[in-house]
Amino acid sequence: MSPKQKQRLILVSLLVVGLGVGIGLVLMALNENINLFFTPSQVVAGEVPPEQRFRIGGMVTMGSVEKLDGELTVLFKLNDSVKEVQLKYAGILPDLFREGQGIVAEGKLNEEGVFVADQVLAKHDENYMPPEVEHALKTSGGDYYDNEAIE
Amino acid sequence: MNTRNPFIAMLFRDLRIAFRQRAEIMLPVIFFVVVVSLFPLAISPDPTVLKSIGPGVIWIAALLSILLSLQSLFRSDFSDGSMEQILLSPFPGSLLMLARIVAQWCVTGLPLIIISPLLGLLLHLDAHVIWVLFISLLLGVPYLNMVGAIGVALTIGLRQAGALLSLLVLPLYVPVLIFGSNAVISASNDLPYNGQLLWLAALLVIATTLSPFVISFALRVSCSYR
Amino acid sequence: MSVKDKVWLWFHRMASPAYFYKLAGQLLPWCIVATIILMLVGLVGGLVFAPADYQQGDGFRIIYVHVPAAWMSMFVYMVMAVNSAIFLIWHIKLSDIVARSSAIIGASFTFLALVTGSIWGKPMWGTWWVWDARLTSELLLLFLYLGYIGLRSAIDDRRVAGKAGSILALVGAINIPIIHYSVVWWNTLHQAPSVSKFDNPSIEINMLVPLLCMAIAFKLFYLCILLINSRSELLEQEKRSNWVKELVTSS
Amino acid sequence: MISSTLGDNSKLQVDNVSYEINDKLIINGMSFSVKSGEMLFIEGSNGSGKTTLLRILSGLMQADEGQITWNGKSIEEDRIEFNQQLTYLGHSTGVKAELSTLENINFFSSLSGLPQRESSQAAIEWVGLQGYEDSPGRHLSYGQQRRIALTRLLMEPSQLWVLDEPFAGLDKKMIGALELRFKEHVDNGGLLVLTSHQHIELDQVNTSRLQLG
Repeated sequence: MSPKQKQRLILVSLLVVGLGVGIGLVLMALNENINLFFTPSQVVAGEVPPEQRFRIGGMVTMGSVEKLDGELTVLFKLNDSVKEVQLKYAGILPDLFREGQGIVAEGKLNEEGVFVADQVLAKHDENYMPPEVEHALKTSGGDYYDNEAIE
Repeated sequence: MNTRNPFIAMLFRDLRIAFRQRAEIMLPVIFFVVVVSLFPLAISPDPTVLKSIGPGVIWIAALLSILLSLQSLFRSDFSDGSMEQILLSPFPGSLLMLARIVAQWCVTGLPLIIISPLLGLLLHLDAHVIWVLFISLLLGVPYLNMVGAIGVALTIGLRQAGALLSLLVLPLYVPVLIFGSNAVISASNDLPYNGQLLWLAALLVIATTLSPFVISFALRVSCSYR
Repeated sequence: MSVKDKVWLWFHRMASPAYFYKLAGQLLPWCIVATIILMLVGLVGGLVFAPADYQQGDGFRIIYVHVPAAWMSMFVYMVMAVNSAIFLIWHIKLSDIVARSSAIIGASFTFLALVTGSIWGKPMWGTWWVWDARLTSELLLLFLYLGYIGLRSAIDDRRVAGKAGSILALVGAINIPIIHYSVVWWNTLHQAPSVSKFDNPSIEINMLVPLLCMAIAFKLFYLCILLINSRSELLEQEKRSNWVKELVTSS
Repeated sequence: MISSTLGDNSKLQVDNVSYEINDKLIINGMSFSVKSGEMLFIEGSNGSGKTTLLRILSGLMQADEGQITWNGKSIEEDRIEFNQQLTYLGHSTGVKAELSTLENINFFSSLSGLPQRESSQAAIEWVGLQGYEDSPGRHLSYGQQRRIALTRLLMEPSQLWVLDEPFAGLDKKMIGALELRFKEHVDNGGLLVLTSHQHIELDQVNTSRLQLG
């Protein structure tokens, strides 16, 4: 092998190794699930290490929101249409917090398996549809689409 | 040291040159420290505030001081004609440029990484958070050097290179800034940060593999303009 | 003649400036007419016939400009990057012209997407600007475009500007997915996910048709500008060649 | 002084090369060739494109049209082999201000990628820089810096020399030594392309001249 070919071979193999390692690391990073909210199913299955703060994301279960009298504390359930987790939050809920909406809460699980949130994030929904469609959904889907904000 | 290995020869030449202009190589580190110490003055000396903005502040200051140090990369090589000789050597330009950037990292990036725990203390970060900060900078700063060098190679020889360089390079720095500072923030919130660090490592490996080729090609292009 | 040869022949003919100049000249009027028609259909459909949104009322109608502009901003960068690669590998000048003309159009579309996005944001979010993933990536994309334009205009020599710009466009193209991913991820950390229970399409059909019309109209508009720019650039670059001399003397 | 043969069948061929700067054709369809044992002397007034032509020949710049081949292969295509055989000296010396004479010379030699013909010390003596071995480049005059660059002509065993104004900033004695070295190089089968404002004449050297501008 001439020195030139040898040089080229070394360069190409370095390139291949570098890209291989890089892609491997990307795959590992994607596996780490840094989207960082656990679903209620994962929480129920005990995938979250105990005593650790984490984020939980899901839909607020219809009719599950109850306010404790005289306090700011709110109890509600979060589901991913498979499993449900009870949440407890003391504080002012965001305006866009609605039953049936997706939210993310940050906090810890307590001993009884209730998630005590210290932060709740909500987002407007991204569906664009005309009022008639919305009405149709409302009537057919029963109480799924209750747009009243929780006061 | 006299060696026949061009990579080592290039690395030692640049390190030697850098250590003979000590004042110049200290500037980015001093800039780093000064910028970070301005934030408590401008925002608040309250430890809880500093704790929450600390990771971002240190990362932005690191990014800016690397950007500052890039201004002198390749400039003297370009003006004294040694760049022509480097481009006309029978060795792959990518290898020589890698040596050039490793040297640059040793004199600008490394001191900054080493001093960062101290700044973490100044901003009241906890010990384990400082550790994550250190690792994130160790993985992220070489990336800033690598990708920054592409921008330098493209703008070298232009009159208004400085401002243009920032415009070219800063959008490319965004992912590292996000993952780097977020790893530290996650650590300070007791959240997992492995994913972010893995991303930093991945970006570093890919940049180290590809950018030497881009840099040497870009320098060839820039040098053909006189 | 094999298929491969035919493709190569076509490639070479397209790359021949004289042939391209003629073809572009014939194509241009059709393009302009089609752009105008589609844009009118899209606008009328979107502003008059499409129903109002259930949450946002008539305010949502800005999507007929915003969404196509945002799509274009990415599409044009892709075109620019592909042409930059072609220019670097095969040294086809036409590709460089396409890349260069694309930059300004792409930057304008990106700017338009940002402005309309922020106008839309005012009624929706109550502020002119939110650090929403889409707006933030769009902003970074604008910076990438501006860097490309800045670099090209800072270099006097056309050949060097072409090569340096192409390198930058490709580096940017590699980085765009990473930038986009990191911004989206960063954003989801700060906002709730949009978890939808319903499998209904998130956009109604008579809202969608005008939107698609507008998207195609924007693409054709881009093509028109590209054709006009390429024609004039070609004349400038090839001014010493015979076909340009013939063109000038015959007219 | 050692004199090894460099081979006698190499050829640098320039075919129909054109280059324009700011819409002005500086080099217009130029063709010529240089073979082993030949010297090409490029003459021309300021701005006639001498430097541009040399930079194109060395591969630093790409011609707009035409091509340059080294032993039948395009220099773009086989750059490593071509660069091994090339010594290019431009206007700028490539001498680093922070490095000493010896360090500069050693760096050039590790960059050339071929075994040294002569020791660094012999090269320093040849250009008359004894006593300046450890002086940093910034303490040296322009002429002395040029001499450092010229040591490469003694140390690198390359075949093709492309020299832009090699006599600039040198005294008579050094010019004489350089002319001697040129003759030796060409006699050994080397190729030499150079520009100069001064008119030089080498005895018994196969010289062709190219007038630019």
